[in-house]
Amino acid sequence: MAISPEVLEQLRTETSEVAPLDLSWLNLDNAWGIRAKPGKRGLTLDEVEIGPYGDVPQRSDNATFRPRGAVARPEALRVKLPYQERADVYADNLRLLYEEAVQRQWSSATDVPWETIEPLPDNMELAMCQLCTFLTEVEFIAGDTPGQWMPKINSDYHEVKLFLLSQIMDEARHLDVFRKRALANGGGLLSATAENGLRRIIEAQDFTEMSAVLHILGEGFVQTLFRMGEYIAQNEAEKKIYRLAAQDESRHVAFGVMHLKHIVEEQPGRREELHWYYDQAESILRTEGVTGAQYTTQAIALLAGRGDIDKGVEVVQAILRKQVNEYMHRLEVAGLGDRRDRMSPWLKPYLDPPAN
Amino acid sequence: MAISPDVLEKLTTEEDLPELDLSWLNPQDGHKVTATRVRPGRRGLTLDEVEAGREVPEHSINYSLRPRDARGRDNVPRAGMYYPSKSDTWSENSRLLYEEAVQRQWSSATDIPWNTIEPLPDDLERAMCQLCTFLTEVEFIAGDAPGQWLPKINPDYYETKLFLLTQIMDEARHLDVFRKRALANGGGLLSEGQSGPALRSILDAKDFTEMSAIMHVFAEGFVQSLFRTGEYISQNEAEKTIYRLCAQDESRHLGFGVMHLKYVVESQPWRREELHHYLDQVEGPLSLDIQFGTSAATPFFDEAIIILAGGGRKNIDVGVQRLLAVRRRQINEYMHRLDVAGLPERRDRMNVVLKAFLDPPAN
Amino acid sequence: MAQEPQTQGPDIPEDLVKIAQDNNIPLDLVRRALALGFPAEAVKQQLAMPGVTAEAAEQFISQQEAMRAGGEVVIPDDLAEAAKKHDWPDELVKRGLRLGATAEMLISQMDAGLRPDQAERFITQQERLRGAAQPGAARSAEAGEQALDLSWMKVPTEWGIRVRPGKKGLTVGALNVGTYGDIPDYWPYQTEMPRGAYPIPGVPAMGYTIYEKAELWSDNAADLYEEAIQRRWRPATDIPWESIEPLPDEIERAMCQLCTFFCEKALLAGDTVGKWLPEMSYGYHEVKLYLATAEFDAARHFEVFRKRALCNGGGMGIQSPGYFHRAIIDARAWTETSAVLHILSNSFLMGLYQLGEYVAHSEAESNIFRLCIQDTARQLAFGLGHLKYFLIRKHDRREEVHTYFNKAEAVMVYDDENDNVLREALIILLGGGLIKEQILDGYRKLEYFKRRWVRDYLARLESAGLPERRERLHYSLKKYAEEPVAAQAA
Amino acid sequence: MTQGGVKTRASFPSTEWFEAVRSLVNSDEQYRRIGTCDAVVGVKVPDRQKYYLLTFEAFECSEVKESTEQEVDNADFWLEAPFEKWKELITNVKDNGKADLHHTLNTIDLEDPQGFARSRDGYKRDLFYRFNQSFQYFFDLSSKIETTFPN
Repeated sequence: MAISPEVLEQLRTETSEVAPLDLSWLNLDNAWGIRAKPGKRGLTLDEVEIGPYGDVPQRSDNATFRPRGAVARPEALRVKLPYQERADVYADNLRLLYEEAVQRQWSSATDVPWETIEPLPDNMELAMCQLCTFLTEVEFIAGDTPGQWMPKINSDYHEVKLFLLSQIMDEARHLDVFRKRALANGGGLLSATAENGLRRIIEAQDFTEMSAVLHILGEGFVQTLFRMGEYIAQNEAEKKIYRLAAQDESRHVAFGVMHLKHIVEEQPGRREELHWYYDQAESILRTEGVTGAQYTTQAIALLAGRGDIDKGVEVVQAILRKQVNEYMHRLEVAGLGDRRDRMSPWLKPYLDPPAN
Repeated sequence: MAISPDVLEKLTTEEDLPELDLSWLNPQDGHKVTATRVRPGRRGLTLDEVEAGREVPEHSINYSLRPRDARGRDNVPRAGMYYPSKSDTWSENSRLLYEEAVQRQWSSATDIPWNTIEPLPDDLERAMCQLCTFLTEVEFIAGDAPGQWLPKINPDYYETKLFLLTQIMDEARHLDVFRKRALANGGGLLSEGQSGPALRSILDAKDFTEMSAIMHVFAEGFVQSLFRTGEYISQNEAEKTIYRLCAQDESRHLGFGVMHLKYVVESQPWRREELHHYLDQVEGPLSLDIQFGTSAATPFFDEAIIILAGGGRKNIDVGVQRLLAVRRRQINEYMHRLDVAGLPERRDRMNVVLKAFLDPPAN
Repeated sequence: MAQEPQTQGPDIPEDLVKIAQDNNIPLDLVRRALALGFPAEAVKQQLAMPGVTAEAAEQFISQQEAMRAGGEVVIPDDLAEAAKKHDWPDELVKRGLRLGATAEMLISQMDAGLRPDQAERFITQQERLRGAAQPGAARSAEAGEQALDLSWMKVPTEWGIRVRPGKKGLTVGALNVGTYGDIPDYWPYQTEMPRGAYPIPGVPAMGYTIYEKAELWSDNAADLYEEAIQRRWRPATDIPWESIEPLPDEIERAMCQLCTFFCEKALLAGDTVGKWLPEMSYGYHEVKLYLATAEFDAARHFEVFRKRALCNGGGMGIQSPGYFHRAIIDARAWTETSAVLHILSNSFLMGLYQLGEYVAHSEAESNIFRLCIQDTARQLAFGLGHLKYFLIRKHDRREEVHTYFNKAEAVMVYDDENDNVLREALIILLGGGLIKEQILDGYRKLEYFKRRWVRDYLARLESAGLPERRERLHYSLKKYAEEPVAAQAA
Repeated sequence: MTQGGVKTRASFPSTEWFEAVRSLVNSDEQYRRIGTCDAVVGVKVPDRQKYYLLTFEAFECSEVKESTEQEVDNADFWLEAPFEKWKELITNVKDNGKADLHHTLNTIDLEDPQGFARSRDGYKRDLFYRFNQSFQYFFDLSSKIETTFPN
């Protein structure tokens, strides 16, 4: 409901003795009268971003904190040097993923049945603790990296910011749950990792590079690992931890894939550049192993073989195969199917022939 | 003389010779190496001469270090994020100022007649040392700030990068010359200054134009006026030379700032209010005036100037008058520069505390 | 030269006499103004203002004299009226007048919107400065001095140290005497305070991140700084540009390609060091000073190679693949940055500059490359000095240093493999043309020079205390680490 | 022949020859303008068993002296070439007024697989690069000397 001009005029004149009011902002008529209605999932972003608010501009030189749809103030200070093209940071499933993230939060304190953890044989406990140490480190980087990129995301593309903020929360929970598991059963933190692969993620100088390496390659591999973790878990608590973490990780992977697709479609000239990011990241996996370190690989083998290391190594190979194939599949979805031929010789042997 | 054929032949054989591509010798744009050569002019071979007739693009989507006019490759990883518009960082005089800076470098070790410094009365020596301590700090910030911005300046507007690189060099020399002066005559560094908050506002800038307006136009403008005053109140030839040379360097920085502001005002007129807002901030809430009710710089600074300008602690009155004259000059010159940059309305919008020093406009 | 009879009071400077005469102001008035303590500058400015009359000046000075003598301040009618309109209390107006403000000035400030509370702050400050807080109090010089704080005069820093210029003038290194020579291993101040000054409370942190000497120090920094300044050069005028003659197309293009490569390297060095400068605390200003000269080097290198590329009909070539750039941009610690940029990257740049000098076609080119060799050698010296300092103090981080080199060498090799354009340009320059024999000759020379680059790189690392790098060198570079004789034997 | 007390005729290699260049350098304003130069530079003519040490300090060449090979090995770096090569270098400088493009110190250094400038210390060897213009100028000034070469 707009305020009547008479009322405004009255306010302006009558109150002038107290302090002159401007009130011109009450007459902003850019999108007055738009009413968002909650849908089946409540009042979600998809329901709210309608009318002019839903138009995500292709380009925007908004260097302020002005939210999309707000009226610009000429004197507003520039606060950053943000990306100016939507394609640079956007994906089409952002709103959905963000709402999903908000709905599916969980608590490592109360949602994990910690009481189901029983004492394990020493080598099994040590192996689980090594895996948890590694995963805690992984989550450190996964949490820090999106934070770095926040100031570079244009305020007009707030969906990206929201999604990244939800990811930071997710990663905080992950690092805390793995630390809890490491300390919950008489074990503790074990050996640190070489971290070259992790550093590759935080070194990215471009948002798409970061997303390609973190979301698709890094988190993709971790997501597979979580699913295998569920399989090799020794008790209900561990099963639940890996299940919940894998679910969170899937959202991050989904953003990465859809963002890459967005880039491949909207900025086709960048294909070669994207391949280089993968060339480099894959070559680091060669030296460090998919699980980040030999120690961790051995730990997984121990866990997967229930103490039988030979059997465990087979499972590790199966995990690798799964990781590489799922990785390739995701790249295909994003439109980078030619990666199959260019993949690092170290990963390629794990690749199944393409489905016809 | 030549490398001995034996040595070379030991290294490789003809079979090792790689397949050469050589496509780059014939750029697809059909550009031929022409006989049009650029010859040095009166000032040598300057950037203006080699860039004559070449276009500087208004916008540039460049995420790599590709220099302007070089052919791009499609597989280059992005190296950083740069300002995309010429207006964001450009100044019409940057080539000129850069060349000038290269020509007019000096050495604080050998270009200052240090031997002319004679022992001074304690109060004067201490005042000079306090002023030098303050100036050293000021130059610290002025050297750090441009560095922050370099990775954000688009290589397509390399002139601005070059200019900022000379400024970093200039500021290094300034901080070192003031440190040298402080230690050269039995004094030394005295108290840390109180200008921290004001200096930090320069580092806090989030936009290049904001930084330039605050640092080049506002702060360095004030410092330049101060250097000229320093020359006036110097006790010997060494100090006179120091202040003269520093003021000369500072004038270049100012010149860049004023012309950058002008370029923004002319090419992005919608940013006028934003620009005023930056100046509002430094003149107002961020300046110590408002925060503490003290002067535009700091009491220590003021007192040092008072003593130097008065010729000792017995002549406080004269010193105060001269300090006020300095301040007045600073404010009037600041306003004059904004006039040149195309922001004459600043006269009416200037923070009242500064405005008190403003002379009426010349007609 | 005053024509009026001398009355009591200070002498009037000649130029002031002239201004007074030009404006028909009696010299006696000027003398009275000077006697009141107004500096000649201020009087000059006042007299030069438009519309100044002898009557107004007389009125103003009489009032000031009356005030100094303890007399009451009278507010002129127009000022009183304006004060009423703008709610300025009389007492405040009087304080303003007592400070020497004219009625016109006060009225114009009132009209400009100076609020009484703002004016009061300003006036209080001025009063404090003048030591005139007590209205009408007769002031002695001591009273004026008491009005100042002067605590800065009493801080307990070194006093009595005189640094004298030596053979190289007054150098930064020479300043490190007495306590100024104590360069602590950890710098505790987050502010702009210069080393050796006395800290005061309340100064905000400036956001530096490097406070440990081992993370940035090099013993040669102060000397390199002065050396860089003494050995500075000017591309516009120090290069005999007119010696550059038209070259065959392929030579010109190859040279331009090399220039394009150097331009990128210069941009990279400038950006990278620029990014790190604000991270380094000021306890170690010698390092920052030196790096400022390296920044200036970067500017000159970009400039001189762009000029060379554009001055002879060629122009810019093709950009480089940029992979190796990233190894430098991505570095996340200064020691890593310096090791990769100053030692690895610059060793190879040095090799290219030497090669450029070797193939120079003119005095101009020969000079350009020689001057760049000097600048780059300083950067190498800094990098080696820092690495040495770091390794001695951080035994546990030796492996980490190797990790940085492992990565950077690998990316450099990858970049090199992908940059066929630069390789071909070098082959053409070394061979002198496109004929098959020339290409073969160029190729062989390039292989020859690569050995030298690798040899020098390893010799440098050895001098910095990393001799085992020879064994750990990237496998693609290792083949160049063998001496030609050994290669022949193999 | 003398000029300002400087012998302008000297044989190479000899202390007199280096002393003559040193005098020329120290009275040359252009040399000062190149900048400070601090290094102890050795000269080796192995096939004549001749060794020299040149000391550069600030804006001057402060000392030249004949020396032993052992001492020269401890210089910051040394320039080493057989007599014939030295002769070629100095003759070229004399003929052109300064080294031509193919006889600059750097070029000679590059062409010798062992290098013209050598050192036991990779850091100190870089002084050859750091002060390259000064050393080049030093040898270029020898064009003002009548150099004789003993057989």
